[in-house]
Amino acid sequence: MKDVLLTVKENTALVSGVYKMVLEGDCSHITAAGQFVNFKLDGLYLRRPISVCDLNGNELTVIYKVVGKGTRQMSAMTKGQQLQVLTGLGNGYDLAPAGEAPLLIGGGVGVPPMYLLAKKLLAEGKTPQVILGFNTQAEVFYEEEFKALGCQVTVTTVDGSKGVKGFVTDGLPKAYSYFYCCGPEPMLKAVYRSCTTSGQFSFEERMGCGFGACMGCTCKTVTGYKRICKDGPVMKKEEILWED
Amino acid sequence: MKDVLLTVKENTALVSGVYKMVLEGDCSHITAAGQFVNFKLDGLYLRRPISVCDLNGNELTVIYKVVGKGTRQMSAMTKGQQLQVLTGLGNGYDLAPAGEAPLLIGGGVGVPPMYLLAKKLLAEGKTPQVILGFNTQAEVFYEEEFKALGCQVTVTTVDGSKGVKGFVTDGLPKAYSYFYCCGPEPMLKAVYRSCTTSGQFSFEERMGCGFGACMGCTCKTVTGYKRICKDGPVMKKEEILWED
Amino acid sequence: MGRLSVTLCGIEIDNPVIPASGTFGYGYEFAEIYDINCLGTFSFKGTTKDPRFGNPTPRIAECYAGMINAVGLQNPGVEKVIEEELPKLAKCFHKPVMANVSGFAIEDYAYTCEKLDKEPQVGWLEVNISCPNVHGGGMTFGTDPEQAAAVVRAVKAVTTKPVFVKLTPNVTDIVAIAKACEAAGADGISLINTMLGMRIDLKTRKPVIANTMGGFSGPAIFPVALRMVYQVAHAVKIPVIGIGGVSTAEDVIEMMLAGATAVEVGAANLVDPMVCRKIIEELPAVMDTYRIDNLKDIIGGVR
Amino acid sequence: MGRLSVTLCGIEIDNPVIPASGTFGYGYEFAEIYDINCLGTFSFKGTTKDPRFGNPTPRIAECYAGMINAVGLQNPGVEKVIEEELPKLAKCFHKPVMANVSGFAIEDYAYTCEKLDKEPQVGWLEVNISCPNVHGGGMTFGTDPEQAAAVVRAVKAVTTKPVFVKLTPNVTDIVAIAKACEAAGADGISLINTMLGMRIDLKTRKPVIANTMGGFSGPAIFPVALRMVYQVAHAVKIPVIGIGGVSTAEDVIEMMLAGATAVEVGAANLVDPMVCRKIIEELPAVMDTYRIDNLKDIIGGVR
Ligand SMILES: Cc1cc2nc3c(=O)[nH]c(=O)nc-3n(C[C@H](O)[C@H](O)[C@H](O)COP(=O)(O)OP(=O)(O)OC[C@H]3O[C@@H](n4cnc5c(N)ncnc54)[C@H](O)[C@@H]3O)c2cc1C
Ligand SMILES: Cc1cc2nc3c(=O)[nH]c(=O)nc-3n(C[C@H](O)[C@H](O)[C@H](O)COP(=O)(O)OP(=O)(O)OC[C@H]3O[C@@H](n4cnc5c(N)ncnc54)[C@H](O)[C@@H]3O)c2cc1C
Ligand SMILES: Cc1cc2nc3c(=O)[nH]c(=O)nc-3n(C[C@H](O)[C@H](O)[C@H](O)COP(=O)(O)O)c2cc1C
Ligand SMILES: Cc1cc2nc3c(=O)[nH]c(=O)nc-3n(C[C@H](O)[C@H](O)[C@H](O)COP(=O)(O)O)c2cc1C
Ligand code: FES
Ligand code: FES
Repeated sequence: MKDVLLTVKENTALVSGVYKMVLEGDCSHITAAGQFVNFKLDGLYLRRPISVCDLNGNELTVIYKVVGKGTRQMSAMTKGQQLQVLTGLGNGYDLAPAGEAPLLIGGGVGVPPMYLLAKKLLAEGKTPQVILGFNTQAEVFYEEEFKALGCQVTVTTVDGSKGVKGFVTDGLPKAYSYFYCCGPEPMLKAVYRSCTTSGQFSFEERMGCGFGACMGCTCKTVTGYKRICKDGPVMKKEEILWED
Repeated sequence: MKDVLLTVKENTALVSGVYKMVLEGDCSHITAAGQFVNFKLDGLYLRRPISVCDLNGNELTVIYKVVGKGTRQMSAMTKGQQLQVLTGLGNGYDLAPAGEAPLLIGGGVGVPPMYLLAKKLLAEGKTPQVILGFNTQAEVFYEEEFKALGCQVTVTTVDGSKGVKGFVTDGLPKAYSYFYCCGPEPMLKAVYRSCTTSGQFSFEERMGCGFGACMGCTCKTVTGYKRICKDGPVMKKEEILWED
Repeated sequence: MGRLSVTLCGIEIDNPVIPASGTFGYGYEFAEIYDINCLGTFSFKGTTKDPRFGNPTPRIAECYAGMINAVGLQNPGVEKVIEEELPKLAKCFHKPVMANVSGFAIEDYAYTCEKLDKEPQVGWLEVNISCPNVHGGGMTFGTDPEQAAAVVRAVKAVTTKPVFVKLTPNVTDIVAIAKACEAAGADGISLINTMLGMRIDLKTRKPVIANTMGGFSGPAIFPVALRMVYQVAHAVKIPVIGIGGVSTAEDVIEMMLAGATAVEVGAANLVDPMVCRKIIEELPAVMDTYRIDNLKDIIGGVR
Repeated sequence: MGRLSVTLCGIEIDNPVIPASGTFGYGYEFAEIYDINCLGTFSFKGTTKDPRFGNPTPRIAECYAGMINAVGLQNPGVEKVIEEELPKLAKCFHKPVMANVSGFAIEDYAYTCEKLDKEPQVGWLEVNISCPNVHGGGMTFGTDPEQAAAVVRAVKAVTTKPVFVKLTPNVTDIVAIAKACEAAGADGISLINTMLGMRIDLKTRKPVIANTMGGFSGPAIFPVALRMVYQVAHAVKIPVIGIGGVSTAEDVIEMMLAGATAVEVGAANLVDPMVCRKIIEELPAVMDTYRIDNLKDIIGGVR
């Protein structure tokens, strides 16, 4: 974990309401896919947690959806502006159990962390298969980017306007060695029920600190209480206790 | 009174800790020398009142001293930045009783409003005489600017490092038709005691609104309670009741 | 009626946005900059039996996300208000107005309310019980259910118009005070008044406020105000006006969801004199965003 | 001793900057990013007799200039704290630490304090009486002078170390509570704990906090905290620790001028994990600006 000043290099809309921001600076504390960073924004008291989407040396890419004040403020930022960012937060995905052909499942703004994960898995010689779930064609992003990595990509849309009609669980391949999943909670639950292998899920919660100090984000797991920000956001399928 | 968005054209240090800022935009509601404007600054709840120093059509000049958060923030602003400013506040100086050779007395950051006042008086064919009071030579500003207008200027410094040694009251000319005065309260009191003619004083107070709504700045005068922001900041010598 | 209108004790107002007492004078200062008839109504400057200069200056201190004021109820006294201020007000505002009343003894409240009750433009009385009771050892009327109720009874005995009681938040149990006021006959509850706060000037090492302490308000107090509105609205049957830090259309909606029938906007008027008009103008679009057809429908609508 | 050092009930600390309970865990999370031995001390996570999961999530809501938390005293219980947390703490922090204790019955407080009192690294006990009394109808211990005093007496009977009582600000008369604690034997007063606040999510129309309400803290509450510190410090003879919104070296000085012997920094640690170190580093320069030679000299120095 390190609090650093990053400079905006690029900040562009991918699709309506979803932006890609590339930042430059000391990213040395980011060590795994599935970690997140926490943005300090002017006039807002708490930081805003956003997942690492890509990392190239000093260059960090995040993808975020405008849902409120903070993300709206981020969307208005321009090249050259500086942001205070707490980097290298959370555990990130464990690559060890991936197997040969792991399945990466991302829904909406759960897609971004899958990108760095795919790169890391490819670097280890694995063959990641990717499912990207969206509501409708107009919301689809990063399909080409995953393809460019050499991944096999299935897009699902709830309204069927693109790819497979339905939820990510309607696009599951016949075979996969393991799975990694990030997206809204109903999606996580559906994947939990549908997937036949073991896997890892990434969770979200309202956070006070993002680095394990406040107990604001605790959840119950099979192995005891865990802080989503520090002991997570990635949890193994086997340790999850759904609350409701 | 009008709330307008002004653009910084220039923001430079005149002397250490004292800045001149030129702003461009709709200044149509500023009608008199001695009026002030009220700056909205990021992250600070209340606005910051600053006197009008000069006005040329769409161009407003203010001079301010860095004394706290707000003025520090202003000093860091650069050309092109925009500021929300409530313009045309306060009554301003009444030129009518000036006479032929009025005396303009400014101390420290009480100097700025005298500049537009001098210009207005010159435009009416008067011969303003100007006394500018400072602590020491290094703090002196705007002497040349007043001279360039064609005013006769006396500078006083408390330590005698420039001009007349002492207070503004040590630089009083033998004859003047009327006086206008702006500066720290002890100076106003000294002038009140020393001046032989009638005149006008400009006051400062911590303000909630700056436009007469909150009663935050009320003082007692001979003619009743007055709000410094709306019924002032300029008061006639005859109506003043000193508090202590 | 419009999708913004609400009814406050039988009087329908075009929208729930009400400038709060002490931040809007008697209206005419603001009428210079916009037509204040767009407001639901407004609560005029706290009026007392006798004229008051108020406290010495400085009366204002800045805080993070708010301010402290210690104006001390400067006002010309009820007679002058009726003679001079209300006629000026009537020229620029043509709707029922809310008469805010303060006092330092129960008889003061009754005296002032009785007079203002007779003024045709006064639609509601808003009785501010945050003042110290000079006959009761200086303890604030609004910190004791018994004393609060006594003020309400005295005022109700001499008035015909709806009476809102304005509560101070500086109490352990706001619900007990609100219930006591309801039982004593109050027609509505306004809350909150300012929180007691203080700042010290590091340069002079003196309190910024001449009077040492003062009333803290602005966005900083919104979560406390919202909580009290929620608690009180769920405990009483009379309408609640939500006050405290309201500065945006979103804040209005949040207060109404918590249980407010209308809201008052205080300190925000001082920083942005146009803020109430802006809020009213922005409300329809913000309502659309949150799928609210009619503001009446969301009062107390928190799940 | 240094110009920053102060004495807290006989224990000299290098500086008056103390991370507040609940925002600094048991220290080791922060020790990963800086050497926490630069701190005066710190108050560890509120510890109870039995282990507690705390409240359901969401436990956090953002506010203007602050936040609401409803963590609900999540902690592993005093036994585990002593067995597991204190040894980890001892590895990264080598000064006396402040043990923050909560409870829901008087016996709980006594039980937990008695255990922690025996731990050599514990320098002070800080007894948080903002919790509801399960045997007393759920009313918070800290809202009633009698109940507050009863907790203090029970704790003092079983401990040898200085006991600070941490007060809730959600009361009408903070001075009465503080005086009752002093009379009951408290060695110092910590104030304030969080203010009861609430936010509603406009999209879901539900309270943001699963538990509906929570504790509001951050810069927004500073003026209220400062006022209470001023009132209490002028009414009691025991030292006061000033808490509430402190985020900068200037805030520390303002709190000390109001009467605080030391200050705690809460929510600010969550937003900027380095903040306490920064404050300590900035203090000397800020003291120079305001011509303060020694922090000890300004305690209660407001004029
Ligand atoms: C570990 C983690 C990783 C995330 N990664 C991404 C990402 O890569 N891309 C992306 O678009 N979003 C991501 N989110 C969600 C993102 O944090 C929120 O959308 C964002 O904080 C909303 O801020 P706002 O000011 O726009 O919204 P507001 O609603 O105005 O925010 C108000 C408060 O609620 C919090 N909040 C609101 N929504 C969420 C949420 N879903 N999760 C946690 N806190 C929330 C905010 O942080 C803030 O404190 C992530 C969340 C977490 C916890
Ligand atoms: C009518 C009027 C005209 C002014 N004209 C000028 C000018 O032309 N040039 C100039 O340098 N200064 C002028 N001042 C003083 C200027 O307003 C303050 O220096 C400024 O507000 C300080 O803000 P800050 O954030 O830097 O200081 P801080 O001390 O951080 O401010 C804290 C609060 O105190 C208020 N405050 C602090 N000092 C003063 C003061 N002297 N008068 C009123 N409020 C104060 C601030 O507005 C703010 O609300 C004028 C003041 C008034 C009332
Ligand atoms: C400058 C000022 C003066 C006030 N005067 C009064 C008053 O006379 N009577 C009253 O009931 N409340 C008065 N108040 C309290 C406000 O009406 C309101 O209850 C409080 O400020 C909280 O709202 P806010 O956070 O929107 O400011 C005053 C507030 C301010 C800021
Ligand atoms: C996340 C969080 C958890 C807290 N937990 C405790 C606690 O366990 N015990 C306690 O006495 N105070 C607790 N507090 C209160 C703080 O110690 C402090 O009194 C309060 O937050 C005011 O300070 P601040 O404004 O600097 O945050 C907690 C505060 C926060 C924000
Ligand atoms: S957000 Fe603070 S512990 Fe997770
Ligand atoms: S500052 Fe509000 S009336 Fe003058």
